[in-house]
Parts: sequence; structure tokens; C-alpha cells
Amino acid sequence: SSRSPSGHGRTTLTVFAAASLNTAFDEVAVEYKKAHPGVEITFNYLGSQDLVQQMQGGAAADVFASADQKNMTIAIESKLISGGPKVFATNTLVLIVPRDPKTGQGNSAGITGLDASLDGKKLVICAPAVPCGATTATLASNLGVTLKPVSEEQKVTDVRGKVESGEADAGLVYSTDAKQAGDKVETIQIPGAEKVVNSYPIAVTASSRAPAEAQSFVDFVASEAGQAVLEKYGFGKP
Amino acid sequence: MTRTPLPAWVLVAATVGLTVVAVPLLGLAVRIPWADVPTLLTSTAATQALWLSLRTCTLSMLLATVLGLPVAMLLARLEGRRAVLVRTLAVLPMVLPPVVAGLVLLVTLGRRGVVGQHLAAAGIEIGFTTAAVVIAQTFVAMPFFIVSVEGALRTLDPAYEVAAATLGASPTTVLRRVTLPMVGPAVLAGMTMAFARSLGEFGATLAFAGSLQGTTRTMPLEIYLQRETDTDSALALSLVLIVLAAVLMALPAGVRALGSRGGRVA
Amino acid sequence: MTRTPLPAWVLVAATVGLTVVAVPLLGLAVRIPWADVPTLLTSTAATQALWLSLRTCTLSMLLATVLGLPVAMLLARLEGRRAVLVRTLAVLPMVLPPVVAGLVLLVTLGRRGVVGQHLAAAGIEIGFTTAAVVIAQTFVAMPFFIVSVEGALRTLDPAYEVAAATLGASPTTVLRRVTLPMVGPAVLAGMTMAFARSLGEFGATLAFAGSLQGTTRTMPLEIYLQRETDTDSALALSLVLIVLAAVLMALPAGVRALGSRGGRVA
Amino acid sequence: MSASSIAVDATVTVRDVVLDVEVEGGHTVGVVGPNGAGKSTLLGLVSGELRPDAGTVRIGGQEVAGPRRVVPPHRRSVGVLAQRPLLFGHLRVVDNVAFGVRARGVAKAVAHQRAMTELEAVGLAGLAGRWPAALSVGQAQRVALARALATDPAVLLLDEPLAALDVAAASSMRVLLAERLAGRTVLMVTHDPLDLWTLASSMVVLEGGRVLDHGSTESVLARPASRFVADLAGLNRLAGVAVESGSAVEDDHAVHLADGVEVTGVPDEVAGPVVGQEALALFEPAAVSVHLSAPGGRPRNTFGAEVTGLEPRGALVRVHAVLAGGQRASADVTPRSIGALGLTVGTAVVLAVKAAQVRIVRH
Amino acid sequence: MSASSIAVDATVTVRDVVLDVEVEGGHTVGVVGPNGAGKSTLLGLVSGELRPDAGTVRIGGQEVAGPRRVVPPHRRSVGVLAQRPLLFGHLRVVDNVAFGVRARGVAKAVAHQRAMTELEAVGLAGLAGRWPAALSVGQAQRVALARALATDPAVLLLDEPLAALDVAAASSMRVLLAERLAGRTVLMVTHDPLDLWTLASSMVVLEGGRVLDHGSTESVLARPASRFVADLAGLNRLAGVAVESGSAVEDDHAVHLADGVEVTGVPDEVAGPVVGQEALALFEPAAVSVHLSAPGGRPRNTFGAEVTGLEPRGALVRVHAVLAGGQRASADVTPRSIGALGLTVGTAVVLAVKAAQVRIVRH
Ligand SMILES: Nc1ncnc2c1ncn2[C@@H]1O[C@H](COP(=O)(O)OP(=O)(O)OP(=O)(O)O)[C@@H](O)[C@H]1O
Ligand SMILES: Nc1ncnc2c1ncn2[C@@H]1O[C@H](COP(=O)(O)OP(=O)(O)OP(=O)(O)O)[C@@H](O)[C@H]1O
Ligand SMILES: [Mg+2]
Ligand SMILES: [Mg+2]
Repeated sequence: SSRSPSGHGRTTLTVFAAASLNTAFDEVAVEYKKAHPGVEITFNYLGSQDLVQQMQGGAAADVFASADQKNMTIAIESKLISGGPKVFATNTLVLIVPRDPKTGQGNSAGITGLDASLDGKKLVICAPAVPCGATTATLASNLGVTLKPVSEEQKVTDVRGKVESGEADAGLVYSTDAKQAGDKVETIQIPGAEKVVNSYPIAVTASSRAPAEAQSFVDFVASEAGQAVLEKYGFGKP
Repeated sequence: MTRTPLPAWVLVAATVGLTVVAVPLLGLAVRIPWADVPTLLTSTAATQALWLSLRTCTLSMLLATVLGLPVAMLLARLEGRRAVLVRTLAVLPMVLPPVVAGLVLLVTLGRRGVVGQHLAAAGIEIGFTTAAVVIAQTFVAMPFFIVSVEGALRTLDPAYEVAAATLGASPTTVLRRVTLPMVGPAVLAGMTMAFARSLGEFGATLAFAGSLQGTTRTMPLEIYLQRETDTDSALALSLVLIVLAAVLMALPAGVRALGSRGGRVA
Repeated sequence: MTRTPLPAWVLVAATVGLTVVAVPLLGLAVRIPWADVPTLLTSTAATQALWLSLRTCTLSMLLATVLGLPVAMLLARLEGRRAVLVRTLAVLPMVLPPVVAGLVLLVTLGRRGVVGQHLAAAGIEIGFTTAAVVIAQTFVAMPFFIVSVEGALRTLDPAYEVAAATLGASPTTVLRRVTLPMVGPAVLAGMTMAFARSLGEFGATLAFAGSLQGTTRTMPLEIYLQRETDTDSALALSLVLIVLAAVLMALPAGVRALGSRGGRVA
Repeated sequence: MSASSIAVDATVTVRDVVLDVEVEGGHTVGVVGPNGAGKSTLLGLVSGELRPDAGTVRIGGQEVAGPRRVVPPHRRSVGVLAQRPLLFGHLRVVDNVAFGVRARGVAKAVAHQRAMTELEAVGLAGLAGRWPAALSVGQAQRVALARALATDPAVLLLDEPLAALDVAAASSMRVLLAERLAGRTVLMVTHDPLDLWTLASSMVVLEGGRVLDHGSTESVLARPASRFVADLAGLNRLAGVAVESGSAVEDDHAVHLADGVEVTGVPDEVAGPVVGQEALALFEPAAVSVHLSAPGGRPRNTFGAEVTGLEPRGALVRVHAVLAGGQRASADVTPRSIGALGLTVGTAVVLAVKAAQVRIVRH
Repeated sequence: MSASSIAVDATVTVRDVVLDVEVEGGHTVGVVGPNGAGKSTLLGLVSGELRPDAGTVRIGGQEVAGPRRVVPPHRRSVGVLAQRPLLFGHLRVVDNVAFGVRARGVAKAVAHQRAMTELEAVGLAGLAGRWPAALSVGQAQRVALARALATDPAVLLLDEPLAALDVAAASSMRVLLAERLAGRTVLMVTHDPLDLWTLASSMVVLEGGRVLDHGSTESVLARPASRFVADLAGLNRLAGVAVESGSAVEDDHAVHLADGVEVTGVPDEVAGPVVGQEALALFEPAAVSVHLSAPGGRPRNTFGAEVTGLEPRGALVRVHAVLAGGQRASADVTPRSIGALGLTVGTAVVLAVKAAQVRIVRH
């Protein structure tokens, strides 16, 4: 990708963003470009951890938007970030249960929340090692419940996939995932989940060759216009 | 019979080809935290994953062989459009990204799937079981077996099969006592590939079977998870797969040596 | 020559084998939101990913052939421990989970990698370019080519090569005009497998090359991303791969038909 | 073992082969013809290796290939010895021979026993434990013969069974075959007239994918239907039109060759010539003498000719020559006379043969 | 084309073959021997297909295989016609024949032209466009011959070049070979003495992986070193110890057989017997008459024997018999006398041969 930081012609920003941000950021970029016609944006959407690893491997990014604090911290420790990160969105956990695709009826297993209604049912959650799993573990211990999942998925998308397909009776996912799943699932809010917030930090990278434009993008994401788009896709306010 | 010697440039080129593979492995060796290796490899999670991988890969290899062999035989007899059709069907799982393969299995054999709903009605649920792992691995590995064996069957001189038939051997006997032994090396190669492909299988398993220690979390899934914590430990775990591969490669060679016939035949 | 007929049970078994593959695809067909397919497939993201996949897979297939052929030839001549060693090396990328393969490439060829740092010093940066995609795909696909061709070379009757040599053909000529044409079907099969494996490649590409639209986001990565939004659309996108696979399978058959020699030889 | 008849009336289009051949049950029929005549094709039709494009193949009266049905090879009870040994490389010699016996469900030990007996018969019991790849070509062919005989087939097809064998082996295999072919229905392809004399009661001559002649070995070889058969029988064969002989000898008949030369000889007892119709003059090379100019004395036939080749044959030399009209004839003479006459390729000579040694037959 | 000599002095352990063979440049040497004698092995050593475990192979004085160095086949300029045709299935007939010419860097069109000439020579120009799979076995062998001849090699190795050919084709190939082998150094394996007479100036006899005899074709066949060679030469061969003849005829010598029977004959001019040493009695089957009891009249040799087989051969029948001492002999008689004497296998007979028709040679 070509960059001309000194202003002639177009500048291309490479944004490394967590895969879960993909539709939202695509739209944010469209809005941003309206205000900054000279700037092109390409996205590298992958798991936050893949992104950090690639930056460690020398990948040239201008902006890094992580789906969790942990990977942003690793990025900072690896001296990949310039300045301080800014949290631009949050996400909380919800319980989803499948809806019957024919009848549209949901919750045939009669699940009411993280309680005894899950006994003998197939619950899927994220593995503790991954960000959504860490959040899940915190929530469970906050609530004092012991979860007995049939699978500890390695991506939240896989939790969603298992519930959407009806393979699992219930799954713990982010509210954005629940929103993406649309009417394939029914969402059950968990009291106390709002206290276990997963934050999305964003920052300009140390290696950016267009730090000014990068910063303007970061600012735009945090701006009202940016936040409006993110809200549309189910993200919470920072 | 002495074989004609290989031209020198082939040796040079082969060295280049092997280097392409060897150098990244060297990179791996440099990165691995060798001191932590013993601890890592003896953790419950790792050993459970290893045994699960061994068990499921062996089963998948056998299933791929049993299911793939007849398909390869049929395929080798077909010509023209029918061959294209069957071959396309047979190798499709190879071109699907593993995750898609897993999703496809989920929407078919899952609790609400085309087939799965009937199974579920009969009380059989595959999802989240070790069986699901085996199915996912078999699905993605079988095409490699089929393609390998079909090629060998197509180059087999049919005169030997005819000769066996004129000696009174039924088609089944011909198959068992002539065709299969004659394509033996290709069958072994196919089984090797099926096992190897199963051993590295990640996406389909994840999407279809889930990931639970001891039940569905195979070695690749364990490695992936380990990577969330520490990339270098993940690389160390993949050492196990490399050692397994080496043992695997030594096996067919051993089998071949055992059954060695001192060459080819007029 | 009429081939001996296949026993009836083989046909039955082949049907079972094919059903195992066909039914999941049926499941796929049922789930795909057919109405959205035209929009999905004509989106810029999808078409860019498709072209990228086609270009990189073709290159990977050719690279796997050029690099793999000499390795296969060398391997087919080796016996005993040396064969095990070389074969293990050659097939290792097959057993590594793709993500590990990608990581291994990253720590080797990345800007800070064992080899990559020297390349970077020379101004060559591979990571996150289309070249990285090709390398990742070649790395994982080459073993399938090698195994397939090695098997064929081993079953080749060396008397033909010797006959060519006594006619004055140098080893290179023997290779070019006798050996390669005689194992032609296996080379084609190997290339098919390499292409197919590249087409479905996901993990290694993701880890080594990233996912930049138009540069490194191949079809499998695009499907992966699409899945973040909607599983069914992701399945619809994988239709493209299925159609590609069908075309691919028709190709070698066509090539074969073109070069058909009406059978085998005394 | 009941002897089944064979009846082939079939076409293989791509090979331009159209054959009509019948073999009585229990008989051995020799199949001869030039390379590419369709001999192996005939055997392939009977064994089931080939499917006719039109027509039928019957074995023992039962249709085994035809428009309606095709019986696969393994249900035809036809033993085959192909032109290539086709030994199974993954089975040791003895297991190759036992293969057909085992395929009939015979116990391993019994089949093994039987295989050893057959290997002894072909003189290779000592190689029982070898892999086929470690055999010489002639050894492989003998193993293949043992394998074909081990199944005791009622119908046996042999494609040049003795082609790669040494003289001694060929001779003892002939003795073995004479014994083992008795009572079976056999089609045996050969290029050696000795095989015909020793093993076959009758023969079929194929040329260009068609049946040219068939009948008892004696009659077919005595009245060669083509140059090829004459070569096989080792006879000179001049073709022309039968005329009344101008000779004094009562019984003699003459054949007019195209270039006006007349050959006088004795009419064949079975198929004498018809005046005005095509006829053949047949005589052995040994009966021909070579001169530089026409010798005196009658009743002798003389032909002007040019030497085209000299072929040493043990104590004698065969002189090949072409007559003025383009027909060929040869003469067996001593090396001494070659020297005396100064014969080389291109020498103009006169060939002479006594009328009494020439047989004239209808063509 | 300079004629290179060949010298093989080499061992192939796994085949139990130890050979010492020399061929003068420009000569054609026939190689004969029973199946498995090591004939193809000898050719393989010269072509480079096989590497000797010990010893050396020289071509034109240059060591091409030995402890120090091995010259690969394509650098030996040795043309090979193997026992199998080994045509390349992916090349059409004409391209198969052109292969060796092309490999020498000759332009495609020229090589093609040359290939067509060679195909015409073997009579198969009409099949130039065929795939090898669509050839009969004999056709394939002729194409292989054309392919071997097309490269004009100084050294040519022919392994049964005419084995699968029909009589007519074999005879015209012999003429072709006689012409094309002239001036080259050739090793030709054959089972047909006719090939030896026509094409070879000298011969090598192999048995059991060793050289048994070698020399001019005439001398080797005239004094057969083994039963196998006698069979090849078509001679009866009785072995014993030379004694002074008791006969009245001055020149006669006698051979004592193991069982006390004496055979009287004429001592060989070149290698007459030495009294008290081993000697052979040689005579043609045609010279032997068969009786039910000893006939009168001298000088005749008579042997009591038992008939072991009857082999029809055209106008005559060959009677195989075993003498009291276990040695074998055969006689050619008319079918008429078979009937008159009532000969069948097992009949006790007396074989008679005139002393003048028996040659006694040193063993
Ligand atoms: N597979 C084939 N496809 C097309 N034509 C073929 C095929 N095999 C043989 N032919 C042709 O069919 C004819 C008959 O062949 P066949 O093998 O029957 O001859 P043959 O009499 O056995 O000759 P030979 O004495 O050389 O073995 C030949 O002209 C040959 O070229
Ligand atoms: N690849 C091999 N490995 C071991 N022994 C072999 C091999 N090939 C041949 N032999 C043995 O070596 C000996 C010589 O074989 P060779 O092929 O030279 O015989 P040959 O004289 O050509 O016989 P034929 O007339 O049957 O062709 C035989 O006893 C044979 O069994
Ligand atoms: Mg034939
Ligand atoms: Mg041989």
C-alpha cells in the first residue's frame, strides 16, 4: 500500500481491527471518508491476537483496534503503540437460545438465565483463555454460579454458530453477536452482566507513517458520528 | 535393475525444494522455549489432546480408507462427464475452507440438520462428542485418500486383473488378491495423507465438534488455545505433531520394507 | 481391453462413500439464502477475493509443482532411513495445523524472522503482501503434490527409463520425455490437490499474510469474515469455491481426454 | 472335465477383425497367421478379455458374448496363457501358480501342493520361492504355463506358449502339453510348424483379421492358401493358371505363370487343378537345383531367376531368388556349389526342379 | 561408425552369474543357452542396465563398468533391443522410432524422416501414426527393432529379436539384420540356430551363469559341449570313454558308454578322440533307423532302447528313446514305419546307425 504522509495525493491508512468490528468499521470508514476525501482506508480484520502477532512480526499498521484490553496491553508492551489507547466501545455478555427456524418459536428448552434451568442442557461458552471466555469466567464468579458447558469454544463466533444452528441449547455471547444473529436466536439478558464490561480500545501504532491521519481516524471513531454507527451494530458506549 | 541416474540439476532443485520446507522448521526450532518443553508436553491438557488426536486420527484414517476405497475404484472406471461429476463430489471437501466444511456438517448432522434431526429423534446426538471429531476429520481427509488411490488404479495395467479373472477369480477375489496388493503403495500413501490431514485438522473440528478438553479438543485445538496465552508455548506443542509425523513416515516405509518384493515384474 | 467388472458390493460401498460427502452438501444447499446469492457474489469484496484466490492458487500450484517435482523424484530413489528423513521433512507442513504453519512462516520470513530480517535489510518484505499468501499456500499444498507424485514414480517400471537411456537419452531427456509423461496422470492429480488445498487454505494465510482486502484476503478469509456477520451468507460465498472445484475437476479430465492414448502398453 | 466346443462369429471394429471360427470339443486347433492377423484378438474374444462389437461367442453351446449378454471371464472356465507372462509381482512363484486353484476355494495347503506339482512339470520347482521379478523371461513364461494348467480348464487358450523357451525346454514343454491338452478344447497360437505337427489336430489360418483357411494340419499345410502358409510349410509356391501339360508324362499337369513360363508337375491327389482355372505349383527348396545356364534333360522345369539372398542353414545354404515374373522361389544347395557357381546377390541363375517333385493344386 | 570390441569379465552375485566374454569389433556373436542361463544378464552388463558386483566391462577398450567407475547407459553408445518391446506408451509409433535420433539432437523433421525409413524397413510404415497400445505383440517387437536400429549404434545388443515374429516377418527381418549388422559389434541372444547360421560369425554358449563354450558357429555346433548345444544343433549325442575300435574299418574309433555298449564311428577331423579319455558320439536323428530286434549287417551300431515319445514333424515322425544306460537318442522315421512297427511310448526297440554316420569327438 502506498502512503504519502506529506500530503500530496492520497494517503492510505491501514487499520488492524478485530474481526467482530468488520461491518461496523466498514460503515465508519465510509462516513470518515466523507470528511477526509484524501484518505483511503484498508482493513485487516482478524482476531485481536492474530493482529498483535502480525504487528510483532513486522506488519505495517497505522491504527490498531482491539476487541479486548489484554491484546492492547500486549501491543503496548511490545512497543507497537504510540501514545495512549482510547476505549471507543464496550460489549457485555448475554445469553442466547436458538429459535426454531420454521415456527419462529424460541427457547424450547425453557431457559431462564444462568440458573438451574441450564441443568442437563447443552451450554456453550468461550474458553477461558480467549477474551470472551475471560469475561464469562468473571461473570460466573461474580454471580457465584458454576457453568457446565459441553464446549468451550475458541471464538465467540463459534458459540454463536452452535446456538444459531440449534446444536446448543444456550450460549454466552456478546450483545453485538446476539444482534448479528438476528431472529435466529432469542436473547436473554443476564442481571449483573453490565458490570463485567469488555472494552474495545483503539490506538495509533508506533510505526504509522501517517500518524496525523491515523489520529484523525481514531478521533472520528470516538466522535459522535462514529459512536452512532457503532451503536447501530450493538456496541455499548465506552 | 539400476535406475537411470537423476540429472544433477534435479538434486539441486530438490535441495531447494526441501530447503523451502526445512528453513521455516528451523525458524520454529529457534523460537521454541526448549526449557519449558517438558512441562508443556506433560500437562494434562496436552496429553489428553495428544491421545484424543491419536485415537480420532486413526479412526478417521480407517474410515477414510473404508469409505474412500470403493469410491476410488468406481472413479477409476468412470470416463467423461460421469467421472467429472463423481470426482467433483469426491474432492469437494478438499476445497472447502475447513470452517465451511465444519459448518456444512453442522447444518447437516447437527440436531436440526437435514439428517441430524432424524438421528436426534432416534436419540443419537453427534454434536460435542468425540464422534463428531472423527466425522469432521474423515470428511476433510477422505478426498486426499481418494485422489491418491484413483491415480494409482488408473495407471494399473488391466491385463493383470484380466489374467486373474481367466484363472477363475471372481471380481471380489481379483480386487482382494490382485488389484489392492498392486496399488498397495498408493493405498498406504493415501492412508498417510488422510492421517496427516486429520492430524492437522482444526477448522472443521472447531465449527462442528466444539472444543472440550478430553472429548473434542484435539492437539491442533489445544495448540490454538495455548497460543492465546503464549505463542512460543504453542509452537512448542506443535513439536509433538512433528514427531508424530516423523513416526508416521517411518511406518509405511517399514511396511514397505517388510513386504518388499525386490522389484517389478514382466 | 474390457476391465474386469467391479463387484456389486463395491458399487454399493461407493454409493455409501459418496453419500457421506453428498449429504452435507445437500445440507448446504438447503441452508443457503439463494435470494441473496447474486448480491453476495457480485460484491466488490467477494469478486476481489475470488480473483485473488484464483491468482494465488494458480501460482501456488505452479510453485508446488516446480519445487515439489524434484523432491518427489529424489524421494522415489531413496531407500531406508534417508527416505524416511526426506519424506518426513517433505510432508511436515501437512501435519502442522495451518495456523502453526503460518506462525512458523511468520517467525522465519517475517520482518523480524530468522531469514526475514536479512531480506528486510535487503529491502524485501514479504509479510502482508500477495507473495506471502502464495508462500503460505505453497508451503501447505506442496506435500500433497510430493506424496502423490512419489507414489507414481515408485510404481513406474524402470525398464522404460533404461530403454530410453540405451537409445542415447541423457538423464534430463529421459526425465522430460519418458518419466514425466509416464507419471503424467499423477502429476496432474498432484497439481489438482495442490490447487484444491490452496483454494481452501485459511489458517496459514491468516497467520502469515493477514487479511487485507484485495491483497491478502482470499476467498476463505472473506468467507470467515462474512461469518462474523451472518453464517448463511458465508455458506453462500463458499458456493463459489464449490463451482471452482467442479471446473477444476473437469479440467484434468479434459487434459486427459486430449492426451488420451487409447490405453496401456506392452 | 467335459470338452466344450467353441464357436466365434464376431467383429472387433477398431481392429478390423471379423472372425468365424469353430472348434470341436476336445480338439486342439492351431492358430497361425502373420503378426497382426488377429490371433490374439480371437483368443481375447473367447476368454472375455475383449467384447465383440457385433456377433456372438459361444462356449459349449452357451452364448458367452452377444448382443444380449456377456459372461465375464471368470465365469467362462477358460484357461488363458497370454503372450506376456503377466505374473503377479506381489506373489511368489508358487503362489502365482496356486492362484487359480485358490480362487476355486481349494484349501491353501492343497493348492500349494498342486502348484508344486505343476512347477515340477515345467521343471522349475526349484524357483518356487522366488519373486517373479527375479525370473528370466523364459522362466516366467514357464511359470505362467504352469499357472494356466493348474486350474485344469476345459477350454484352454495358449498364445505362443513356447515362444521364449530354449530348444530343450520347448521340446519338453511340447511333451508336457501333448499330455495335458488331451481331452481339452484348445486354441493354440503359434509361429512354429512343429507345434502344429506335435500338438494340433487341425488349424486355422488368419490373415488381415479374416479366416483365410482352416482344416486338418496336413491338408492346410499341404495346399497353402497363401504365401504365408507356404512359408510356414517351407514350400515354394508359384501361382498361375492350369493348362494341359505339354509333357510326355501322362499324369502331369502344367501351370502357366503370368510371364509365360510353364511349370509342369503332378496333380495333387485331393485337389488337382482344373484346366483354365487358377492353380499353384508347390515344391520344396531341397528339390530345386541352381545352375548358371539351363541344364539339359527332361522332365525338368527351369526358370530364369535372380539371386536375392543367401541364407546359411547348417550344412546347406538357402538361395532366395526372384523369377522373371516377380514370383519368389528358393533352393537349398551346398556351400560348395555356392562357391563353384560364384553365387552372390544379383547373380542371374536358372532354377531347375523335376516335374515329379512338383505338386499342382487348385487355388 | 568404428567397430568397438566388447570385453566382459564380471560377476552378478544375486543371479549367480560369472561371465568372461570377449567380442571382436565388427563381429556378430550369437549368445545361446537354456532359459535362465544368463544371456539377458550378459546384455544388461554391456548396456549398463546392470552393474557388476565384481569385475569389469569394457567397450572399445574403455572401461565402462568396474570398481572405479561406471559409465551410465546413455554414454555407452550401445543400442539395445530388449526381450520386451518397451515402447513408450505416450508416444506414437513413429515418435518411438524417432526417439533415439531426437535424443542425439537431430531436428524433428529429419528424425521423423529417418524413423519412417526404419519403419518401412520393418514393413510397418502403415502403422506410424498408431499408439503402441494398439499394436499386436509381433508388430510391437518390430517397432522396437526399428527404434534400436534407427540410432545406428556401433554396438548393438539384440535379445531374441525375432522371437514373436511370424515366419515371413522373421525371414525378412533376418535379411534386414544381415545387412544392418554388418560392420557393427553385435551380441545377439537367440534360441533359433537359423539366426546363428544367418547372422552370427561366432557364438557363446552360456549355461548356469557361466560360459560353457565359444568359438565359430560351425565348430561350436559341430562339437556340442553339452546336451543343450546338441539339441540346438539337432544332433544325438552319446557320451563315454574313447577306446580303440574293434571294427575292421581302419579309421574307425569307438566310444564306450557307461553301460558297456560301444559306439563305433569316424573320428572328427579337428578334434578326434584320445583313447582312454572322454569322448562323444554324434549323429543325426535322420541317420538312425528303428527296429524291433537287432538288424543284421555291419558296420552298424545298435542300442537297445525304450520309446519315450513320438513327435510328428511334417513328413516324418521323431522317435524319442532312452538307452539302457539312461542316455537319450532320437530317430526320424516315416509315419508308415511307426505303424508297421507298432511303436508307442514304452515299446522296446533297437536303434541302429551306420558307423560312417557317427562322428567321434573329444569331450
Ligand atoms: N488395442 C488395440 N486397439 C486397436 N487395434 C489393435 C489393438 N490391439 C491390436 N490391434 C490391431 O488389431 C490387429 C490384430 O491384432 P492381434 O493382436 O490380434 O494380432 P496377432 O495376430 O495376435 O499378432 P501377433 O502375432 O503380432 O501377436 C492388428 O492389426 C493390431 O494392430
Ligand atoms: N532381478 C533378478 N534378481 C535375481 N535373479 C534374477 C533376476 N533376473 C534374473 N535372475 C536370475 O538370473 C539368472 C539369469 O537370468 P537371465 O535373465 O540372464 O537369463 P536368460 O539367459 O536371459 O534366460 P531367458 O532365455 O529365459 O531369457 C536366472 O537364473 C534368473 O532366474
Ligand atoms: Mg498376438
Ligand atoms: Mg533373457
